[in-house]
Amino acid sequence: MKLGLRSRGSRGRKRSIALWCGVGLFVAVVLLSILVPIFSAYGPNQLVAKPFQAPSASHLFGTDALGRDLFVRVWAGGRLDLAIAFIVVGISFLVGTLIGIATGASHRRWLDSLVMRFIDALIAFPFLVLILALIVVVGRDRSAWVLPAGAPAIIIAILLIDWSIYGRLARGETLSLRSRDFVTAGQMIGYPQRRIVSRHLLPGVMRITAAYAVADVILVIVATASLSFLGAGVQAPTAEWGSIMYEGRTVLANAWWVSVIPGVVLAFTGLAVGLIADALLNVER
Amino acid sequence: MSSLLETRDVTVRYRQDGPAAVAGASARIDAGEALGIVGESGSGKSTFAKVLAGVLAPSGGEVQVKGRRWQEVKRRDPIRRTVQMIFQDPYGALNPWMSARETVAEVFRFWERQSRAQAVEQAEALLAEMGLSKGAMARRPGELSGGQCQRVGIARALACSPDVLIADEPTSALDVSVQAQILNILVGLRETRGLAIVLISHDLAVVRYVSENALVMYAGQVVERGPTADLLGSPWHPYTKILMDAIPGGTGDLKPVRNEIGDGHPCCFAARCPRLQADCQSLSEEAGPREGDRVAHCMHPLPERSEQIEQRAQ
Amino acid sequence: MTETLLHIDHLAVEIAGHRALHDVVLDVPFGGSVGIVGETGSGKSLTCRAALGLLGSIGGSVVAGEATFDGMDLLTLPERKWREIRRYSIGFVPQTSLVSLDPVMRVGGQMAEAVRIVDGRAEAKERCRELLEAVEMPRAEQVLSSYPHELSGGMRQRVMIALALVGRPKLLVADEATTALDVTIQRAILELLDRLRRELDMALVLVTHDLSVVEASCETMTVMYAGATVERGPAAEICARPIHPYSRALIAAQPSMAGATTRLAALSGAPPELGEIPDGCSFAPRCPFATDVCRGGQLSLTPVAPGREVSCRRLDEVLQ
Amino acid sequence: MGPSLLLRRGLQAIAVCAFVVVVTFLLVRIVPGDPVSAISGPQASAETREAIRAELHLESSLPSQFTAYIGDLLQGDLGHSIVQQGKSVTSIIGESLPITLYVVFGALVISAVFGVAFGLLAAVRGGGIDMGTRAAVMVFLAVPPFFLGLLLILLLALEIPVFPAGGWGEGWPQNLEYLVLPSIALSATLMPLVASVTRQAAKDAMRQPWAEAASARGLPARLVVFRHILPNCAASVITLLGFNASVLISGAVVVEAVFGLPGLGQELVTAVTERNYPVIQGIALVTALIVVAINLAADLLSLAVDPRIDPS
Repeated sequence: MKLGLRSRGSRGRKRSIALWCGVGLFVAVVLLSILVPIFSAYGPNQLVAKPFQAPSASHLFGTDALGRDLFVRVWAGGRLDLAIAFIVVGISFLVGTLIGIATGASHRRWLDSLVMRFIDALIAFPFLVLILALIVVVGRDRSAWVLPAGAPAIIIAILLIDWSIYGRLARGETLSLRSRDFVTAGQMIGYPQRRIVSRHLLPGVMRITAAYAVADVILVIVATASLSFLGAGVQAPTAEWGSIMYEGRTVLANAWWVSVIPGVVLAFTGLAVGLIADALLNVER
Repeated sequence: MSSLLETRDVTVRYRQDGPAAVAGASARIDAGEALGIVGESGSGKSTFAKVLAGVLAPSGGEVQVKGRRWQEVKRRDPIRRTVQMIFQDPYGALNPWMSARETVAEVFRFWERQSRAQAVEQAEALLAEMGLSKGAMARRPGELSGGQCQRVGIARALACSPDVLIADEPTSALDVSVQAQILNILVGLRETRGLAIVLISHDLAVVRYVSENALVMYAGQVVERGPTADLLGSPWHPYTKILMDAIPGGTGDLKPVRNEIGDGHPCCFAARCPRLQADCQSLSEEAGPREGDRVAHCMHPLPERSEQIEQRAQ
Repeated sequence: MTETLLHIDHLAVEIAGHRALHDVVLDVPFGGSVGIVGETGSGKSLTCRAALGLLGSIGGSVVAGEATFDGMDLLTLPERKWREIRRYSIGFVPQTSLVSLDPVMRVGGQMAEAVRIVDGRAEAKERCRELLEAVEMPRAEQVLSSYPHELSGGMRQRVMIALALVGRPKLLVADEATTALDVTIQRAILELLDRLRRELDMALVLVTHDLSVVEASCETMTVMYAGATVERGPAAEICARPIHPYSRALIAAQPSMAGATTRLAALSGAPPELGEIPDGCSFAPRCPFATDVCRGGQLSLTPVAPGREVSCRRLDEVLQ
Repeated sequence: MGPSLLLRRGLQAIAVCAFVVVVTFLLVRIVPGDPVSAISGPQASAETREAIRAELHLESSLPSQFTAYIGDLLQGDLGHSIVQQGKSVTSIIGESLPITLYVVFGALVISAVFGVAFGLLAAVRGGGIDMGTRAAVMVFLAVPPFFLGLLLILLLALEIPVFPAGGWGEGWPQNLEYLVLPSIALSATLMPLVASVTRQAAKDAMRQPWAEAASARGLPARLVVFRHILPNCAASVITLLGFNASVLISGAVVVEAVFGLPGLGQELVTAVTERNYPVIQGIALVTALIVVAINLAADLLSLAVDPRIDPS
């Protein structure tokens, strides 16, 4: 029996309010990250005032140990963090979804279990440990394209692990969709495997992996920041949320804002992304 | 004369050394024929339907469609179009991300190589024939009622212009009034298109309404077969009789019992049969009464014609 | 009226502001058996919920009408009293019986838990065994130490019936108790319910979409459509000679074992969904007899014969 | 009958272990160009380069390198540190591992207890508590453990000095004090996940017909929640905890850096800055094996709490 049309509607409305709050917040973070470094009077590495000034009208987020403006540094850091996150998430999403759906839909069981055990092995490594090890291998001083020193190593290292989560998700969803009658119906009509995968399985699988991709943005940012915090990430003096927090660590008692403000910005970004992902996952469920 | 769809001694095991879901079932469907397959849950009727439909390869036995073995038919072979299926769960049978119109049009685009506009036009005509409104055609399964989804499923099958439609419990998830609509569509399709129909159902009355021939399955075996009217008019196999007596309003003079028999009894119904006797041990493949198309696999068939059915028929 | 155990009169229920039930009429005599018949969305399950005070959890509330149980006004009961009623007075076998046992707790644990609340700690085990015997459960001991998924559908149904009997209720409500079962098991369960009703002197309400079940096992019946009672009376009479156009359509839509030479008389359209129930007669949009008189205004059940009532504006035309 | 589920899980775990060994082995050898200069850096002395070469058996072919690596592994020999006068990796790990495990265990207990409590409360009470829990879950998921660590130091060590800001090694029970804040900081990654999974599982359970049937039988709400809803959430929570073992160990690396705990994480970070490859390799291997073991344990445990999974 179908119950509660209105209640379904009001839940839907609440969900879309949450969705738009998330989208608004996220767009704000992205815009600030893009615009602030372009339009501000000074660069993120420029010494502009006395060290350790508390947040004020002239320096919204205060200044750090070297007298650099933290407002500019935080948003410049955001630009780098978001760029890394978008690159990693984009590639992981594509590669992982494709591999997952291909192994899940494949009739070769050995291929499926080989790929799955490999993914299990990758996931078994505490990701930070593996990334740290990989960074040593890749070489953390490398810079490439517009990316500053350290960033390429982070991207490659996180990518090597991150795709596997999408792969696992996509495979699981493929397996569950595959057993549904509409796939059987497609087989009976005579659709080739390729068409069944692309037209009938992919939309459903993408819904799951795309929702995870949104949430993954924040996970990648946190991982990037953690690496920088450990000193294995982006190299000084490049601004990055983790590295800024790391720099403020020793002066916590006197200049709390150096560490706390980037952390709060990070938390807000996470909230935005969480709201979006939550709303996406709950659609039509 | 070659039949449209034919199976011989089909056996299906889901696991290599597991129990047989279907054990040595044979069936034959001729053009324009309607065959009902009756049984309770676990009787193997749905599995058997999948074998007939060519989506499940049997572990043993032979399935032929128009004289060709199903196992040899490739995915894109046009002979696939011959056999189509409609399913029990009207929602699960449709791609949840495609509208009714797209679902049906996709078939035309694929098989007839039609342009999008042409395919949509044909799909709409077919859906309208199934009684779907214009508004409903644009909706996705989640926004349609169960009956509407089932109509879309039928339209999708018809888009292949099949010769046989296999309907696996097509109405058991639907209300009585909607069930009547769907059953009428199926009966109508036989008349207008000469479609053969295989109807799988646990509901004897539904099978009686749609099909002139019927199989009764128990534990993966066909225990009785014959023209539906004769078979239900005077069942030979005790299991068929029990099924009929269990229908509300029936007298229930024959009831399943619990016989302590060992494994490997040749009769699949021995454990519950009220007429079990010692010589049932010698039940062979060919045992049981026969009369034209009618066969029951039983050593002690019921000879009496059920009077009660006669009365209700009036 | 002392012989009436459960009396529901013109009950109306709203769910989240939408009219879900209106004009539900139901009388269950002591020890009697009543069938409620209707299709999906007709409000039969909702009527059960109302009788058990379970509307709150789905956001529903009674907005009009009256309901009494054994002379007690049900509509003003506090939650604590409701719990007592559910425990001792009305046994409920839910629609989803096959999945209505906690999957991670043994059957014995679940039964003992219910028994202890009613009878106290002592000899709970003994009482459980007794109850399983009452529902003709084979190998009771083994069932008690099983998990629900290890039991067959028919066995789970018997356990649910046993659980409903724990408080020695005066009324047993079985909501689609046999729908998911095979015919042979359905038959056995129906016979069991009938025997229990007679032996325990308990009234039975059988909710189902299957007319033939009611015809075979109930004394009286109520036909529901879109949240309202449209016809009620002795079960055999209604099945043999339905009056309301919907009852007629329902019976005509059922394929018969005798085999029909003509097409089934299929109603066009589908029942209205919650929130889209039209004013006036809910059946009017699908009714072959409907005229403008039927759309709008208040409808009520009209007696047409002793013990038989029909809710229809065009009774005269329909009766011809 | 196929192999039993237990056996299959065991075999899978062994397969994963084998992959892990191969991956750690290949880690250093997939470097483009000369692995020795990649590890040691261009300015390293000839002795260092020679030490690395010998340590990794680089002079022989890849297959024989692998057999040598496996042979060492089977004898419990993880190689020797390139710095620290060639101290054995086994002993480095042996000293630091317990500290990491204490923190991880503390975080596990905190997350499980509070996460389940909050999740259950949110599901059962609903309304404002539910909204609050969900918002808190989202925010906390975005708070990296090192940031929470910093906040905890700021608030509970500097502003209100309840706990030490960091340190280790005065013996028990003083060490306990040093573990409190790191454990809390680390639990911040897991607790929101536990809370949200519990909440979801409890909500699903409450929607199940059996939960309503229990109420319809007149069972008190408290009994339904604790005897039925809670046990039904157990399997989901255990699966989640197993699944996140690697997240927890990753978090521990960072938290140790914040609080200056001499655990595996610290050793790893030091090794990374020194490009001390044998140590990195050893730690990667050991932590991965721990994760596999925890996963296996979680699998077996969920078999025990959910009778529906047939172990055969």
